[in-house]
Amino acid sequence: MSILIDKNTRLIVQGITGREGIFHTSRMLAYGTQVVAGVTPGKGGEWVLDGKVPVFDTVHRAVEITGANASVIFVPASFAPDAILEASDANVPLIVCITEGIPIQDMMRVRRFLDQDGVRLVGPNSPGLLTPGGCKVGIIPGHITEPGNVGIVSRSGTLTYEVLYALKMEGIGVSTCVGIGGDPINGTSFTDILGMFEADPHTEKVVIIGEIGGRDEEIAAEYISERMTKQVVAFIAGRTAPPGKRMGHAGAIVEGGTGLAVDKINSLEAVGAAVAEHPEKIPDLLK
Amino acid sequence: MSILIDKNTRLIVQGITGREGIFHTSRMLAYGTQVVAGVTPGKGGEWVLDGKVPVFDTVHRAVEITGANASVIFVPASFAPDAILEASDANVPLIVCITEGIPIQDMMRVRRFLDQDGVRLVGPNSPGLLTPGGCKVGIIPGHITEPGNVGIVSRSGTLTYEVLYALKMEGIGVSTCVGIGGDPINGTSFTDILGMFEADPHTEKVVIIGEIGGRDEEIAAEYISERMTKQVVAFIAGRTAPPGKRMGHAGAIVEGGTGLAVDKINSLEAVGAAVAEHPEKIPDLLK
Amino acid sequence: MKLHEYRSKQLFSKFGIPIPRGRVAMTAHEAKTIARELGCPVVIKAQVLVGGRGKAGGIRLVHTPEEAEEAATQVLGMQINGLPVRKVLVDEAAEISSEIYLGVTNDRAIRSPVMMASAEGGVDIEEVARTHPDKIVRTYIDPLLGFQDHQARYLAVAIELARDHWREFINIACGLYRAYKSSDATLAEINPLVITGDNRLLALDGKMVLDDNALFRHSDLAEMRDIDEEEAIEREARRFGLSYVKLDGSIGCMVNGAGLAMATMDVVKLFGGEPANFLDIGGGAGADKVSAALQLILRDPNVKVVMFNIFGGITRCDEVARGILATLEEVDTDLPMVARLVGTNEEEGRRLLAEADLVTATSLADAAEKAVALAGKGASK
Amino acid sequence: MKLHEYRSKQLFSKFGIPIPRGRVAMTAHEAKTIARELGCPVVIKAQVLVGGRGKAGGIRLVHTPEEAEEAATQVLGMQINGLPVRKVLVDEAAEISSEIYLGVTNDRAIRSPVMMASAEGGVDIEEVARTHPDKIVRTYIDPLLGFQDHQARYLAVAIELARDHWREFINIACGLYRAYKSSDATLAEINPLVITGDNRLLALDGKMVLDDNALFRHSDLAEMRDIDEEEAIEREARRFGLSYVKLDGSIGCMVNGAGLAMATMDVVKLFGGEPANFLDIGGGAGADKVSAALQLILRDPNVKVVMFNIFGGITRCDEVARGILATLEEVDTDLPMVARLVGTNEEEGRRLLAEADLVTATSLADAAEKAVALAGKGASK
Repeated sequence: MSILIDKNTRLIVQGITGREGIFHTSRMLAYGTQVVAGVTPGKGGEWVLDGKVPVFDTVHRAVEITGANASVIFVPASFAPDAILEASDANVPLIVCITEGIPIQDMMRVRRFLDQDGVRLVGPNSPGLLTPGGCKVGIIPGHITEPGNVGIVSRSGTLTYEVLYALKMEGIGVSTCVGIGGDPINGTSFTDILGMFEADPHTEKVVIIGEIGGRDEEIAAEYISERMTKQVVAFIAGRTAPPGKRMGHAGAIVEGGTGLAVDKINSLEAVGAAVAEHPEKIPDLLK
Repeated sequence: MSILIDKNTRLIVQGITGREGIFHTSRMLAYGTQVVAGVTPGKGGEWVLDGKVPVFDTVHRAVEITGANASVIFVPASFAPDAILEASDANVPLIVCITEGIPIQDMMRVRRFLDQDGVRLVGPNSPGLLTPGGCKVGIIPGHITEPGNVGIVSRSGTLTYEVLYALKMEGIGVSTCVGIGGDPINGTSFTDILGMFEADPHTEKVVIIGEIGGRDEEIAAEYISERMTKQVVAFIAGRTAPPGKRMGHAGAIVEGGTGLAVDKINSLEAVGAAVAEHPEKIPDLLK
Repeated sequence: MKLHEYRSKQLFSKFGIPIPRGRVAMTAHEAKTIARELGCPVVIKAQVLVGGRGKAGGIRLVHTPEEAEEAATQVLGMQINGLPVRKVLVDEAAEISSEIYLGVTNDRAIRSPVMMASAEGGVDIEEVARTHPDKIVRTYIDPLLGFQDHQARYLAVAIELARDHWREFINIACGLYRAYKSSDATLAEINPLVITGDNRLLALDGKMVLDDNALFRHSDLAEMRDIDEEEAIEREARRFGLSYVKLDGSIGCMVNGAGLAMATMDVVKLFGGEPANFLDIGGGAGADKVSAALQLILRDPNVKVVMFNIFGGITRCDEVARGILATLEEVDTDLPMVARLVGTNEEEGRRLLAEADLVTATSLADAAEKAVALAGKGASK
Repeated sequence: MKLHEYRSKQLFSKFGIPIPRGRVAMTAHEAKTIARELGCPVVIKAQVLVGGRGKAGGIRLVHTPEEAEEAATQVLGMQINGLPVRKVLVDEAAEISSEIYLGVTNDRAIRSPVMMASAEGGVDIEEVARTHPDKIVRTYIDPLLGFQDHQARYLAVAIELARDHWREFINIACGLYRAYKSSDATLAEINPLVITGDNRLLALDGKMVLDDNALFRHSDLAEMRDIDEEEAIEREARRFGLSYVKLDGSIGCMVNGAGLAMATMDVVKLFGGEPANFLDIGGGAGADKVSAALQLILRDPNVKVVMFNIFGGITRCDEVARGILATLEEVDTDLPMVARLVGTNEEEGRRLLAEADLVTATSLADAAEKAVALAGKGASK
């Protein structure tokens, strides 16, 4: 009924004692997620949330003691690359990074390293994942969606909630919602998730939520054309955005004319994926 | 009749216009190796050895024009890591590095990079490879061995020649001889080559030539015990070497009591590999 | 964050890249003094963070210190693409025999830095990229391994650079990569890299863009931010960690998340309105930040209505509500406001706002429709 | 190349690792002056590139400048494991509450650097490694990515370091890795890293070994080579790029290649002889180098016979022959010589040597047998 996370996910929270870490841990617990440990260097041995969750100094120790199989990261941007690498070093197979604002060169190095390492990173700058009724990893509000058969994958954060909420209003449920994050370099792409949804017997339709910049939506369109048998519906944010600030000649040369909403919409429509004109129209397209 | 190189090998020589490069290129050509190009930055467009071999400025260009599928490197140690990376970047599937004296941290980085890249590096500090009667890549003298069914793999340079010569004196021929190089960090290990010999229908017996230091021979012994069906004979140099200079506590802790000739000999004998007491006794053990 | 030409070139110089002798002047008199010191001819170059300086007349070749003063007087009085010129760079003039392009930037599709070179450098490089893409050669850089000498040689060969310049070119390319890496740049570009009349390579113009997210570890570079050139309102936004872009419409938008902010603008337009701004308050904004954001919106005289679209996740609706209420207590405004708050702590947020005189909306479409209606005819297409 | 304790610590200090205040003295008087400047108590530490200084009495704690002078006089007169003490380090004394071990070196099996730490640092660390290997914790470092903060935290947790020292420890571990990396070290070690009486971390002793192959890019470090401590003959060997180790036997060996040189020694011993040296002339040695090598062998008064075992590959037999002939013309010697030359250009080599009065051999065993016989009873076991 889901991809990546489910009732068996045993989660640790890196940065659990921070303001966001503790708040969202309580939300994840309330949703029913098995948060088995937190990690904050220097606070090992403490317990948080009325003794519900033990805190460890390192991910290694947390994994060793609790058998965790996923981690969610809430640490500040300057420490987040180290936190990702620490989780990878402790062989955590799924790492979800909520932190935004990580320097791009750091992420290029981290991503290159993880490519060799076989772990899956979702994010950074991701709202996390949600398998309604099963498991919530990250910050997606739990009550705005219900279990169902639509898979969601999005580069955006809050725009994703908007879509989940619109689906719920129309009685449409979700298998898993994955926020891959809006940063230029991230761990998981649209096509990675499309492949998982295609393989998941409980997902029948898929929604892609994209935005201007990069070529991920165009690459996803190619993938849809070549590999997807399930219905795909999309929304692309930024149709009316003014042209972004230029990155000098090199940026223009590398990106060429790519990144515009209209190109993404055309690519997706060309392969049969209906594109909604605003997010609250997605439910209509799924019917 | 061989592993890694044969009559179809199309070789480029990096550093062809240097003293060693040109000398050994002429030897390789004389042996019948298809040396299709040389590379020396700044000398592209020239021809060497009476117009037999064209010189290019980059490996990319040499591969593009000649369809080379192997490279041998004769450039000085300070430029050799770059030369290896250049060959890898040009997708040369077999890179043989003769150069000795490459800084160890450089080689750790290069090796780590190549691990992701799928190319095979033999060496550095390797005498190269020789498939008698078929192809010579590197500096192993061609006339000291004949075609046959014994595979040779060695960490040493000249000691290898000694063994080839001793075999020839006794009328024993060789399928392929591979010098993996004596440096602490190299591209190809004993076990890599043992696996190829085990799979090669024209190799019936294998000779390992090891020396003191490291644990490669012990690891090879494990491999022999688990995977090899063919007869393996060995020689280990350094039985009488005085204990080497110590590398501080850390070296002692990392290496432990390992690296002694006696341990290597015991490991090999324990898995049924006869160990010769001097190199010229190897032929007796193969009979 | 963009660096001025002179800052970029100073940084390049630290990494062994040859640049013309030169200095920056804030006044025409200074420019004259510098011209005298350097010896003429010199070039007077407007230092503004926009393109098109040359076409706007912001670059002048002069032959005497007096001419330098005169040219600097003119250039320092100019506005280029709306930006006033406050500094000129006075560089010794170089005789140019040919122009090369050399730049390094991030390729997000490949997830690596890429170094690019072309024998046809100069102001028309983007035109070259469009019409003769084969004349721009690229080499991708492994972000862990870094730029290698052989990659510089590959570029030198590919752009058919004369052999006697290879050594210089390799040093320049390696220096450019180190400048890019050590300053967490997203772009480091030399255009043109010229071959001079006396056959040397020289970085005549330079541009660097730094990763704003990495400035925390480059305090020396962060100090170079040219606040003169930022609109006061955008500077204020940055100070509060807000992402704000002023637009020409009448509907002030406050949204959390860039994607949702763009989608909100899209929907406003779809319903016939015009957004007054893009404003993303980011994730987890507290009441202070929300208050700062609202005050920014209210400062824009074109704004006829304010629309809040908050979908709480890491941001909590109650914090947003508190920020709005605090601002309304401080600031005297009659503007109508439409609020849509959903998600984390939405009940508490709505409860707090119930006291204030705000129009509430349930859906994004609903909010946009109401806002457009309230903006009335002011929000014409 | 090993660095002295004081050089290692100076280098560590550049990377932010706290070290005791201290200076090096070449004379006892200097030691007294330094002791007075630092304030007593101080520690007088022999600077020699061998272990076992402490047990040999080369480290003394003193309480007055006069005592410092006296102790320095004694230590500067010592020989430790055969090496004369020419310098002492005068360090402020630290009160030690516990001793940590911290070191980084290369693990050739893993092909990566490894950082190791133990709560049980001090002189017995190797004993700890043998008897309680679990008390030494390791973390492997990706050579492309480098050492990461989380790895330092892992070590701090694993050695049960008190939490208030973590920040210092992480800085020290990161600094140690940078010292190791930036100087192309094969070892960088702090032992002990002490927790002082006033609860600070302090690198009390340090050791670095540099990669000789990388010294070409570290001319500053290469200058630190302590030539006093090398035997003159080994220094000479290094100058010619020869690898020479003096031994106690009577059969001088010149071989090309380390493996073959070791095998040659093995065979000499197998036939009842004792090698006078290990000497590898390396690959591609020219006549000059061969000549230098032969002269080195001939300088050893114990040598009764010289044995050449050259198997040409990159080395050419004719060059070796030329080197031998050139030396024999210059140097007056009656010693018998056995030559075995096989491989690249062997015909030419043999032709050249035919004129000289050398015993020739066809196989290694043949050469060893002949050499042992010629060395006669002098080559007893």
